[in-house]
Amino acid sequence: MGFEDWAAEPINWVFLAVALATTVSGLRVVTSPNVVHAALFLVAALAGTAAIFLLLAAEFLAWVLVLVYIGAVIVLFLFGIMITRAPTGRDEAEVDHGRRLPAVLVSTALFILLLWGLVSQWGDTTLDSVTAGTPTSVLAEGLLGRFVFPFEVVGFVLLAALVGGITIARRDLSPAEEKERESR
Amino acid sequence: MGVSASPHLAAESAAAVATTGGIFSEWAGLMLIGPILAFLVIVLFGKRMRHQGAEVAIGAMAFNLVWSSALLLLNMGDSGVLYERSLEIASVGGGLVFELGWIVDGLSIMMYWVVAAVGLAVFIYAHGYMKGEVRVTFFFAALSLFAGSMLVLVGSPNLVQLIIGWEGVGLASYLLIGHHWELKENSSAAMKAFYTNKVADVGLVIGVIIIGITLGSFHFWDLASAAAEHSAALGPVAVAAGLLLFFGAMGKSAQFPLHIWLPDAMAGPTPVSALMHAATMVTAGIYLMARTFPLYQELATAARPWMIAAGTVTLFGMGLLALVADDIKRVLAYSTVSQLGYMMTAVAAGGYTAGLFHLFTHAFFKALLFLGAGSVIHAVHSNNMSDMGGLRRHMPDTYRTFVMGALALAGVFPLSGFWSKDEILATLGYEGYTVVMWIAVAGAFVTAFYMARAVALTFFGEFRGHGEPHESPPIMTRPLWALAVPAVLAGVVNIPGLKLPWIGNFTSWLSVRSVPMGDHHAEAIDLGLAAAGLAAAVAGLWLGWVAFGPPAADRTDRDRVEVPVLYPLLRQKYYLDHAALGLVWVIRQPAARAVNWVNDYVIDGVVNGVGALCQRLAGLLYGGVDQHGIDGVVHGLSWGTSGMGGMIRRIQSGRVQQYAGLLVAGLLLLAVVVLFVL
Amino acid sequence: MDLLESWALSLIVFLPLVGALVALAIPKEREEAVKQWTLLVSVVTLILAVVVAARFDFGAAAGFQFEVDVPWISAIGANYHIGIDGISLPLLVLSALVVVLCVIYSWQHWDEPRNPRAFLILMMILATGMNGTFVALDLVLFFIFFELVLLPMYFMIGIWGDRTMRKIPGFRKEVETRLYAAIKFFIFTLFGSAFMLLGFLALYFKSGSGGQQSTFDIPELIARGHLFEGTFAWLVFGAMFLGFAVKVPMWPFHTWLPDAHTAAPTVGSVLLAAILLKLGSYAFIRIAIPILPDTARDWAPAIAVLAVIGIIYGSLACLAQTDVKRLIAFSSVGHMGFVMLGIATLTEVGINAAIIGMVAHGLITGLLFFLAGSIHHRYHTREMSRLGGNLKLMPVMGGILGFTAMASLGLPGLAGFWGEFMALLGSYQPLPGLSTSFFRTAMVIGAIGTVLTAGYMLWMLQKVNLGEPSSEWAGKEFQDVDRYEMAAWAPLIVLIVAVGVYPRLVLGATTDAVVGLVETAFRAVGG
Amino acid sequence: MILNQFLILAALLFCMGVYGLLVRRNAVMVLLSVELMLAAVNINLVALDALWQTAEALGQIMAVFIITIAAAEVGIGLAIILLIFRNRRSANVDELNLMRW
Repeated sequence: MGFEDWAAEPINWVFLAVALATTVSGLRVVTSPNVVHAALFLVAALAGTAAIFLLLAAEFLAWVLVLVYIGAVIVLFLFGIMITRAPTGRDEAEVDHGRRLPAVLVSTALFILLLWGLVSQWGDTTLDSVTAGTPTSVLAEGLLGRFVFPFEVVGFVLLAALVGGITIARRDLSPAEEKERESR
Repeated sequence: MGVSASPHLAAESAAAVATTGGIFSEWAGLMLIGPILAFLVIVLFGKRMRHQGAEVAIGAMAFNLVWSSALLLLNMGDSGVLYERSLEIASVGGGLVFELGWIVDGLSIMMYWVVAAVGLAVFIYAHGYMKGEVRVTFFFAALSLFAGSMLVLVGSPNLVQLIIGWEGVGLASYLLIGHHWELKENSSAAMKAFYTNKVADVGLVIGVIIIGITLGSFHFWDLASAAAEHSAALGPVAVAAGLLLFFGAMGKSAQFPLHIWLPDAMAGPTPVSALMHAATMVTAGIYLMARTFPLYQELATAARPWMIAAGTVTLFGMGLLALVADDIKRVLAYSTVSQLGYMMTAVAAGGYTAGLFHLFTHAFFKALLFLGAGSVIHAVHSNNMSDMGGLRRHMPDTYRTFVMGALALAGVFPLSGFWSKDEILATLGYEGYTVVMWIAVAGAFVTAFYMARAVALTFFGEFRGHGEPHESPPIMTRPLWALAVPAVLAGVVNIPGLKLPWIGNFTSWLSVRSVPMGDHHAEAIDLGLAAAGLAAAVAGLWLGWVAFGPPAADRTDRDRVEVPVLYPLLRQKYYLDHAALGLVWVIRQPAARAVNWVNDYVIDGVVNGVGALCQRLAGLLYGGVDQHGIDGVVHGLSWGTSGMGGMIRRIQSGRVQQYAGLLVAGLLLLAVVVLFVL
Repeated sequence: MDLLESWALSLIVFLPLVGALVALAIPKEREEAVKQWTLLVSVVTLILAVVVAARFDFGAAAGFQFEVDVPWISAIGANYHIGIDGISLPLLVLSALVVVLCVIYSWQHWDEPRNPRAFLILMMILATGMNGTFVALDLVLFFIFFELVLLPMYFMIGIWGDRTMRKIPGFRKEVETRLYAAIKFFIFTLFGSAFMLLGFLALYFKSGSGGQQSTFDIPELIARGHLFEGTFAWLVFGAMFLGFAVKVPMWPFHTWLPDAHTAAPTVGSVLLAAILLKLGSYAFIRIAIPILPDTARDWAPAIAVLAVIGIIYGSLACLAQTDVKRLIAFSSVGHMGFVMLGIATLTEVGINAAIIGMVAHGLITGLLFFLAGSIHHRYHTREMSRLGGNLKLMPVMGGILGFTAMASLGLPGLAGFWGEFMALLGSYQPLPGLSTSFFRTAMVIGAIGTVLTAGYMLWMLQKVNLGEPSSEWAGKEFQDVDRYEMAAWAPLIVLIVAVGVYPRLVLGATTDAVVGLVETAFRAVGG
Repeated sequence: MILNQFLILAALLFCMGVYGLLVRRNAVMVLLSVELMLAAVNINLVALDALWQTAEALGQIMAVFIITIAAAEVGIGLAIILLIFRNRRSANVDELNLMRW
């Protein structure tokens, strides 16, 4: 499949746009000095991911991503940012530490390696038959059928995280503080 | 000297009818277990007993005396007892089996009886001697263990059990010599005894291993028959095995130069010395040589000259040391060493009966002498003869019995020592070791000389110590008299050519063996040799009396004949202690320290160095990659110089991101290696 | 009782782990409850082990009994294959016993920072690892259990260990002894087991070369021994050697041992000495030698040399120590040298010697470390120059110390003797094909080592037990051996005597198995 | 559409996430980077699922699991950050060396 053929498919242009947006947002997530901005860029990146899912005809998953991530997780993040008074200014020294070069090197190298691997493994394998979306019922049957046990386990993990989160983050008052609160 | 015309093995033809000994043999193991059991009982419950456990120990010994007397009686006369019983305690593969058991034959019956008889006398004596001492309970426990281990040793039908008893004896001697361990010199003496023996045990153990593997059996009787048949397997290693066993025996039986522990062992309470010198410890080596006699007689003949050499040096050289000692117990100790030299020489020269007979008589008079010395020490509260003198009047019982013992030891006719020493001289002459024989005669002279000196300095002249010495209580003097009887009379049982009715003689007691072995014993007295021996003894006594008897005994500078080179040499005990201490020092100090240094600085140095190197490498890598960070340079420098702690801190920096970075980098590296290199 | 046949071993292995999990649920403050629970669990484990021993068919000790073999990770052909034979039975019982004694001992003896629950949980995990190693018949399973013991011990040393600062030669800064020791122990062992794992994997892959399914199964690998030969086998043996030798430890991989022992809390040292060291030598007997017998023959002289060096070196190093516990730790190097010398002979007698030596060393050195711990507990020092007159201050403890020291120096009639004696016995006549004169030299040097052993033990006794108590202690009241100590030590004392007098207690189980092992390995294949 | 366009996008996002993980000081931002990486993984899963068209949509089910776990992780992570912040008045990772012993 040459570039001509590829460019002939309109859906690919859609992909290109979405991918570009996602990449830029992702880049800003890791470079923005402002935590709030970073979080919002993550929203964008995730939205882009959801769009990609749509392109791949995984509608259910796309909506899950939007609802769970953009709806819930990001809100959680914003809470965290507010409570911990994360830096929201423009001072880059605040958010990154100086050792940026090794990180760049490492991640670039990783990317090159991955790229090499992907190209040599998949070449130009096409994804032609992506037309009909996956019915949600298939996922439902999978989750409650064959994967019901992991499903329950994950549910348990969520519960544990819930309880754990509360336990960890709850402030244990010292006896003195306790008394003070009672007297108030 | 009545030279037997019969060849070596002819002695066996006289062997009487062997019986199994019935119930006494079948349960003879009780004698081995009894004292050990007594040891356990005393350790666990002794403190609560009326006599602090002494009654248990004495009871076990009395039982043994009765039982072994029964066996002895059965063995007398024309019928000998022969019985063996082994219980397997482990099979270890390769056809080898470890067993425990007991053996009943002439040799072991004699030893059972000697241990029981001397042991009982000493135990009873000790009950009086130790009154008011510290740790009496433990003392009797250890005494029981001492006797018990010796019985395990002499009752052993195989070499492995022999080792068990052998080292058990060593352990008990360690406990007893160091009885007053509050003083460092006592505990050091105990250590020295145990340690010297342990050195010798290396020989024993290796010898046993060689025999055991070669024969596929540890049984003495298998060894004896293999030797008698001139076994082709055993032949090539026989000399090595024989010499190694002899090396082990040198430790226990205090042969030159491994005798150094014995005089120091006088640090123990006197009853211990008596037991050790008479019955339970130093005789073990002689017993071992006798038990493995066929090996030396038939196969390891090349080992015999060496053994005779060691024995001869011991019998003469160690006797000389007794001349200059001031401590009465040391005089006796050196005399023991010298007498052991006689026994060893005799056995090595082929005089199986002669050596054992001397062991037999020596057990009585040496126990007697030690107990007498203990009685004296008890009275004057000093070991040194310079604090004694004139005790003849204060301690008549002790005096009389001591003199009997001294005369017996000196070999004066017709006391027991005369007969046994004469038999040794006769054997040496018969076997052709004429030079050795004359050295032994000279040794007899020396023996008589130092005994005369000891008696004169202790019992004659004026009392030089402090206080008013008293005769010991009856509980101590009665054992003296009890021992004096055999010390005087024991010679009767083996007068050459005389075979008593009912009793037979010592030779016939020992003649029942499963395997015939060559052994010479005289059929009649060689008057010339006997006269020479007696003359030497009398001359020694006379000279000793002249030099040290009254009035000379009262002079303070007793050792006025200080032969220039010889005297210091003797006073310093041939400098052997210095040599041994030097060797120990080399092991303890430079060698041990060097090893420790190697451990801490070389091996660990490599380990720590690798650690530091990794850390430095990590520092370099990280610092090199990280060109912007100041941290990198600063820390890189500090990594290079800080210690192990620094290294740990570096790698375990706790910085999650550093971990993650290294993780990813490592992953990358791995991927590259897997993809491109492999 | 088929149920017992199939479940007993699994229970012995996993009961402690379950116990540990349950103990997690007990609140930390309820120390007594935690202690009682762990005691219960460990006693039940011991009873199970004894029941297994009682039902063990000693007539068929050469084969595996109580065997369970079910698929586990089918993708790599790893099975849950466990079973015991005469070789592992004594060690399994020993391991179960020592854990019980450690629980009893630790009832009253807690090192800072206390926290009995955490400590006992670690101990239970350790028990699972140790018991598991002795029953595993699958290399993956073996490896997991072998490594499982590492972690609890690391924490035991690192958390409850000796807090004094120590100067490490070659480094400028002082470090806390426990940290240094724990990390050294960990790194050393991990280093070794990395090689060991490589060896296992190599065996796995090579085992498929005969056209069969690759396998981790130990008996199966033994049967396929002919597949491993030449340089491959040599390298694999070398890799496994590194892994096992570090654990034993053999000279020169031993330096973690004195540090770890000295720094570890008492119970940690006891477990380390009594059981953990045995894992390495056991692995030689169970894995390295039967699977690669011909290579073992090539390696035997090297092992013997290192063993003999270890004997002499350990004894000499002991003489230079000032710390009682460190001295005992170094003595382990020497004693394990005898064990390895026995193994190196590749004969029935030698391997038997190694097993009884392992058991005896477990009993004796375990007891010695208990004593060193109690001495430290009383005097708050282990410097021999400061101690002295212990026998006067605490007669019972002094007596037990004397007894144990005697056992340790190999006094005949006590357990320690047989291992040494039989190791020497074996090396007088090693496996045909090995150099006799070489091994005889080793035997003589080893025998000299026994003398040195006696030397440092007597010296230690003189320093610690004998003499008048120094002014520092004289007149002070010391609690002599208490109930818990007595309860923990009495079984060891009884066993030391029992094994010494009647070695068949151990050898009765092992001899057939060892004979079978040597027969299969060297008579059938090597000729 | 070719498969690789999705996979390469995912790789790109993943590497960005790695970069963020390594350079960010603030713990919250580190968590954001982790989320980015997870999203990248999800893309991979869905893309490969589209390729293989498994009957049970295995890839998508895995993605569901990952999203769930990620949510749990964020919850716990933020809780920890909160706690640390409360104790240390800072949520900067490089000031945390609690994990060191």
